[in-house]
Amino acid sequence: MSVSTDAGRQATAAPTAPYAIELKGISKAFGPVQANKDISIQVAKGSIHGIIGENGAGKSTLMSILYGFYKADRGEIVINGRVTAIPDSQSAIRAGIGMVFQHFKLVQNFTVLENVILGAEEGQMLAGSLAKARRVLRELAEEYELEVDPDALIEDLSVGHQQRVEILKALYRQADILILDEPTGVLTPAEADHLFRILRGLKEQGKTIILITHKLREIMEITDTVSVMRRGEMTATVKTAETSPEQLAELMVGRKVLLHVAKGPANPGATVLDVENLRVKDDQGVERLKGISLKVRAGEILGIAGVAGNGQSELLAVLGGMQAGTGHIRIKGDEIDLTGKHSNGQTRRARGIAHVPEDRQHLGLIMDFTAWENVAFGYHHAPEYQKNRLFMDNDALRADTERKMATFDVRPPIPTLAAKSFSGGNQQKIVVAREIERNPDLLLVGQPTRGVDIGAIEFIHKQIVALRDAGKAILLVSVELDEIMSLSDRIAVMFDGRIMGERDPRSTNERELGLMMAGVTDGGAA
Amino acid sequence: DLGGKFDKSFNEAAFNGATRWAQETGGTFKELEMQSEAQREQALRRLAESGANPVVMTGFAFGDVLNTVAPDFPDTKFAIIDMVVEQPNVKSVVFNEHEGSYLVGMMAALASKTGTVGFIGGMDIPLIRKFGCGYAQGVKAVNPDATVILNMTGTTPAAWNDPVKGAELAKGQKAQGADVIYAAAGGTGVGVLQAAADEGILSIGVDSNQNYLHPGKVLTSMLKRVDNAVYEAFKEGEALAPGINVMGLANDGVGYAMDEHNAALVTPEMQATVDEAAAKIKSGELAVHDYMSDNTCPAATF
Amino acid sequence: MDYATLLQLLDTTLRFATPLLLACLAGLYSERAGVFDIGLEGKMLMAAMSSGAVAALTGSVWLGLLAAIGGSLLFALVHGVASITFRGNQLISGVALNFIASGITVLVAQSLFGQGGRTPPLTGGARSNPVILPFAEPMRDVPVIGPLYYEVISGHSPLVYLALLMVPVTWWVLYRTRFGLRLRAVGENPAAVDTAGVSVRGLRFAAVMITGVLCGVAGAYMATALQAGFGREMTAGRGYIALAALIFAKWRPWAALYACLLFGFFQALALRPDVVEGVVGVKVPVPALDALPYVLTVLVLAGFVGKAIPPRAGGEPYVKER
Amino acid sequence: MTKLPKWADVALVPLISLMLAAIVAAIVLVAIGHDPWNALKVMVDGALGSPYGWGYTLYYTTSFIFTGLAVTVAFHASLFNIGGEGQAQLGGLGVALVCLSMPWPHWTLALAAATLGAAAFGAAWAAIPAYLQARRGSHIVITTIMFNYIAAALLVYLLVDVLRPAGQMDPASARFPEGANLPALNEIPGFNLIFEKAVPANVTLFIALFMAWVVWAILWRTRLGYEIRAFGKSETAARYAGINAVRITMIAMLISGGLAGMMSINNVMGEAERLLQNSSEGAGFIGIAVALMGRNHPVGVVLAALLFGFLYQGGAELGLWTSIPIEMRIVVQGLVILFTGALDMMVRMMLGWLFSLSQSAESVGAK
Ligand SMILES: Nc1ncnc2c1ncn2[C@@H]1O[C@H](COP(=O)(O)OP(=O)(O)OP(=O)(O)O)[C@@H](O)[C@H]1O
Ligand SMILES: Nc1ncnc2c1ncn2[C@@H]1O[C@H](COP(=O)(O)OP(=O)(O)OP(=O)(O)O)[C@@H](O)[C@H]1O
Ligand SMILES: [Mg+2]
Ligand SMILES: [Mg+2]
Repeated sequence: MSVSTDAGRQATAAPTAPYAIELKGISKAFGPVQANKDISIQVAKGSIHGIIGENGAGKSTLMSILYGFYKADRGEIVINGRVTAIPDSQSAIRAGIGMVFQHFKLVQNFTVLENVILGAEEGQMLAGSLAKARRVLRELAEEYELEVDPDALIEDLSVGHQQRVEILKALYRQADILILDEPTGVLTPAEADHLFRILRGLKEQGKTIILITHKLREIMEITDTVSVMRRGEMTATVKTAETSPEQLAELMVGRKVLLHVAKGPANPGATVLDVENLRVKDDQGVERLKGISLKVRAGEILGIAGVAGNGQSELLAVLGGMQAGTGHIRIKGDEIDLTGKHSNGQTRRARGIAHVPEDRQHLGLIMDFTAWENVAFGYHHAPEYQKNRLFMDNDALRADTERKMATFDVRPPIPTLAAKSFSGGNQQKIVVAREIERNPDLLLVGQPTRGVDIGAIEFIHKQIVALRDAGKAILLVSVELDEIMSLSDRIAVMFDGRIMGERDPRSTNERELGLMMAGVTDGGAA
Repeated sequence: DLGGKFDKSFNEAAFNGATRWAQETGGTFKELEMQSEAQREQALRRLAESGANPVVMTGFAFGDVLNTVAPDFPDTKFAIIDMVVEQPNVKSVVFNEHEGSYLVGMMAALASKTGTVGFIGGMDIPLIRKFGCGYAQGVKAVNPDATVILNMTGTTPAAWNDPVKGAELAKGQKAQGADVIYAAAGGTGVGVLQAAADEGILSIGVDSNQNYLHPGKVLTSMLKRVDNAVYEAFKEGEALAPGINVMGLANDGVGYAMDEHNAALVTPEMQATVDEAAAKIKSGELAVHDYMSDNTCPAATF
Repeated sequence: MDYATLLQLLDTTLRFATPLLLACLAGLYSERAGVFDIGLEGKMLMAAMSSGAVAALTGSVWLGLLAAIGGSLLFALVHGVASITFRGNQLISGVALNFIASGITVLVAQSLFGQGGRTPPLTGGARSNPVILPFAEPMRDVPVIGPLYYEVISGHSPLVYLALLMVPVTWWVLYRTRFGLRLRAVGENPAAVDTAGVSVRGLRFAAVMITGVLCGVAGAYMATALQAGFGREMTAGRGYIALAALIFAKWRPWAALYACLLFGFFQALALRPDVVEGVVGVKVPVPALDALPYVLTVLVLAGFVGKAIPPRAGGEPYVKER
Repeated sequence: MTKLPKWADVALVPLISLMLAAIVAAIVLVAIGHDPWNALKVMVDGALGSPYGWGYTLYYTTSFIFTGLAVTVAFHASLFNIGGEGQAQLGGLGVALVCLSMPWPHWTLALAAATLGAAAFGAAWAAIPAYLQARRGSHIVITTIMFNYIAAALLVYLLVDVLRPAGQMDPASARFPEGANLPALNEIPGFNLIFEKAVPANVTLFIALFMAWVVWAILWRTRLGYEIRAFGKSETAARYAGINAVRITMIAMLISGGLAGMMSINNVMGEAERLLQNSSEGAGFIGIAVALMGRNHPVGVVLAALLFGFLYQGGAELGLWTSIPIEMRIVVQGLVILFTGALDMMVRMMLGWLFSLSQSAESVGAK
């Protein structure tokens, strides 16, 4: 089996059909972060090309460059054989490129029609454009099952329908290259299937489609070729027909030595966390958790696997007291409030729950605060940080911070440095140190090693296992399968706000989990 | 006062007095204009501080402040207009505005065709009611069943400098039939006179001679010789005699203005009638009621 | 209260509502485009001074109007540069410009005319004189509507009718033209406009400039029509009342008209406590009438009188992100 | 845009902004035909050239410290309190009611009570907008502006119809009893050696300085201050840490309003010794400039307040000794707010550009 960029070329090369898109040596850096490194791909006309990669791999950045939303530092773009400069979205549209962003770009209180014509109006007056759009939309609807009420307000539409509007926007601008960035991340399986029918229809009409996703199932289901990205680099491009989910997973995660955390067998004790029929609605009133029930016992790590956006974040938020919910949560047997003024981060911490949040930059740390101020974050009421009833004891705090920085090998070990001046990995170490050092009964951990280098990953994993061995309960949420596999004592897979099933890491494999994560239940779900 | 130096009226009169003195004697003077109530004390102290002597201030609002400042500068002489301040080094100058207002009131009644005349005061205080009351008495003296519409611009010093309000009040009074309007409102009066001119009715100026502002449209002006008072004060200089100084018709402290701008409006007969009354007042034969004496007015209700 | 008094009140109301309306519509453009502007007051003041000065110097009200627009545009430009180009704090920029205006107007007027920060009284062609609408005279004697037409509707400065005209115009521009669609979009979700290939900056600057023009007219009206000349602080907080009216009107043109008429009516009432007393029977302190618009606005903001939801992207400088 | 070193951000940015403001102001002066240099001399002489001048400069400084601190505290909770003016005037009402309530035996008692009254009334006036912001999401900037006007109207009513003693013409309260008069600097042993003549600066100055320390202590030494700053930096992170948004918003605004109100013990009790209309004279707004200029740090605020005290006394002197209108100081104030508050990004860009230039120059030199 060939794993090379050539594979991609042979797959689709034909004199009659030049590539719809060719990217040559694209590079893009955001300050210290190299989001794209010398990336080249070719996409044949009338094909569906998939791009997969971990969070932060650089997929969206690459596509944003293709759409003229960002400017590449280096590299050139070739559209239909012609070198095309794409300084802004306007020229991308002119080049026949349409994009459906990860986060929709719709005006909430506008009608579908208004959103569709925005920026593509004919003439100064609206009347004409609206009439035309209404007509065109009707045609498109018939052609590709893209039916939406043209006069509905966006805010009244379901996410799936909003996405259709985005697609319609592109088609209305006669796009023949369509980019979709994680389109199914927000869709229910049914909606996703509908989307794929639409995409196939478009493909038949000779449109070229680039599909960004995390979900292997989708890649296998509808792409012709697929490229894999890792840490800003394009690691491979293969024909879908010639590959397998396992191989793709491997390419995604990289052939790096599967971190083998030295960890003995767990000896679970009494139940610490007992969640029963937990439900959560978001601001839009959409149910994000649909009746979660799970138990975590002392001295064990329960790993929650799942594709981003299937309710893991909400689960952590509720357990951490950041979001209200309904149902029951018991800590060591006694009930805790899920709503009201007694349901917040402070009361949770008082109950011995520590929380390493998924997003260290926006939740776990105040980037403008110094390291020592951040070490008190959430624990600023802790008695050992108080000088007297009035004042905090900043000296004690700084001393404590130095100690923690030493034990967790934070570099540079300077308590007075602003959090934003530490590297991602070291920022994460600060958060982990703060939470683990509280020696909690239950530790909630979200994406503990996202965007963190290998050394730091290993260290953080060690700390988590150590805490387990100290007889504490740990709930680990991660989108990185190998992390789940290597750390967890039990694995629960979440999909669409539900627990799909539970597995023993020793008796399961990435493939089985991957299928469960994709919502493909196998009856055997616990 | 807050009306501002160029209110074409009260403060401008004072300013002119000072200028006249400066021109005649070649002396120099500093003038300070208040932007806000709270500044008065600083301004006063600063002038005294800078060795200015005498310090003349116009407007009752200085009264309270002067009471506290004067003792701190025993060697400095102060003169205050429109207010009585009993301090050894203060000369208080007050005017019999009711007498002057009485005369222009008569003039208004004589000129009015509708039998309705208006009065627009600045800030609603006894002093201004004193104007209005004298005016009303004058009107009634000529035409007992004439109606006098009385409006005040406001209750704060801002009322001295609100031409917009003045204009709207004038328009309102015209709508109610007034065809002569007397404005005793400092800078606000500018708006009144303007509106009256726009609406084609007559107006009466105050303090300074404002006839020239809209020639042929300002019936006359109630002269309040603030300029003389200031002039005198400066002239006396350091030797300023403390005490209360009342300026009325008798000593030409008040009066009404005749010039080429309103000659066409005032017939000799009208002038004769008014002058006759003036003479009576001087001789004490006719006493015009002073509102401030008992805060009541026989001819009008505020 | 008799009919004549009512007419007189309405007449005053219309005069007082005009500057509010112009400023309010001005703010509407800017804020609908997502640029908050509490600097309406300053722009009006600047415009009033410019028009007063130029009209006094040239004797032409129309040159005065141009000057007013110019002066106001200058401030609008600074606001645009600060809040659009340099993504500064729109509110602080507005506050700053209001202070600068309140000071600089006096400085300039004083240095030009030396009359304590006033411009000399305007007369004749230097003023925006009232126009008598057609049929006003003949209709005058028609009962009820005749006087209404003659006293209230007719006999105002052309700028009054311009202001009234601007309401349907604004509505039309906002809801019937391409520019309006994009304007509303950029105030709700600039990213949508950006990804549609339209310049967010361009749109916002255009909106801010329109705001400048309308504030200019408002100021010119103050100095050449409502009053005959400029006086220090002559706008007397009207810019803020207009802001209040804008919120009260929930950023909609027609509602803005009603809000401004209402607030203008309050101002007219404040002139006639006697009338108010006659109607309600008790003596209402004038300050209470003065405060009414502000109190109402707070109630609206608090959502007690229907919730006022500002344009979603309002106040935030636009930064590209996905 | 390169990242600036801390010292540049803290010290250089405000100084450059101030310079820009000064340059523009100078241009304005030249444009209206005055000599900026001479103007500056007049200001320096009048504000700093004599004990008398200092007496007024420090008097204004005192007021501005209070209002500057008020804005600062709100800013740290990312709340923009434009309502200082109204809160200060209400504070004045509090002072007046306390002072007039009884013939005070000694000024210390009166001062203590009046301070409480001022703070309470100021805080109360800030409480409503704060509540509306916290609970109903009403934009606090707009509501505080509205409350400034409502406060002004309320005071006119009270001064005209309620507090004005019979027979007095101007709208003001009665004079405060002797026992409520605060000692001015010229009446304080030690200081009276410098200030022989009566000056308005009074003991309140020391309260202001003390409050500056208190604010610093609250913000950087207490749990409350920690929560305020954390909330101001990131609301979402604050939620993660279990910080109650409503509580913080309320408390921060109450402190802010209280401080704004307390300025009234300086001007109402310490100087005018009666309540006048518009007693705060715009000091509430100057607080914005002072806070921006002082980088929202009490030390910076005190320095900036001194700067504006100088500006105000100097401006008054301009109005007195030159033909430059007193409004000049308002222009400068506006310019400072503009450059420090709205165009700060521009200043930073300029500086960042300069720094990158110098750096590249060095690296070139190194090779
Ligand atoms: N506007 C930006 N400013 C700074 N860094 C950025 C920006 N956008 C992306 N990055 C960084 O560039 C890298 C690639 O981000 P990108 O969003 O392209 O990854 P991705 O593959 O789309 O991730 P995901 O699967 O989560 O969407 C990440 O490290 C991200 O933090
Ligand atoms: N915003 C910032 N301000 C100042 N310095 C920064 C900033 N971001 C990163 N740095 C510094 O630049 C260096 C590289 O940052 P970066 O986050 O890319 O590190 P990294 O390679 O991702 O390391 P890690 O794997 O630990 O995250 C770090 O040492 C950090 O100290
Ligand atoms: Mg992405
Ligand atoms: Mg990193």
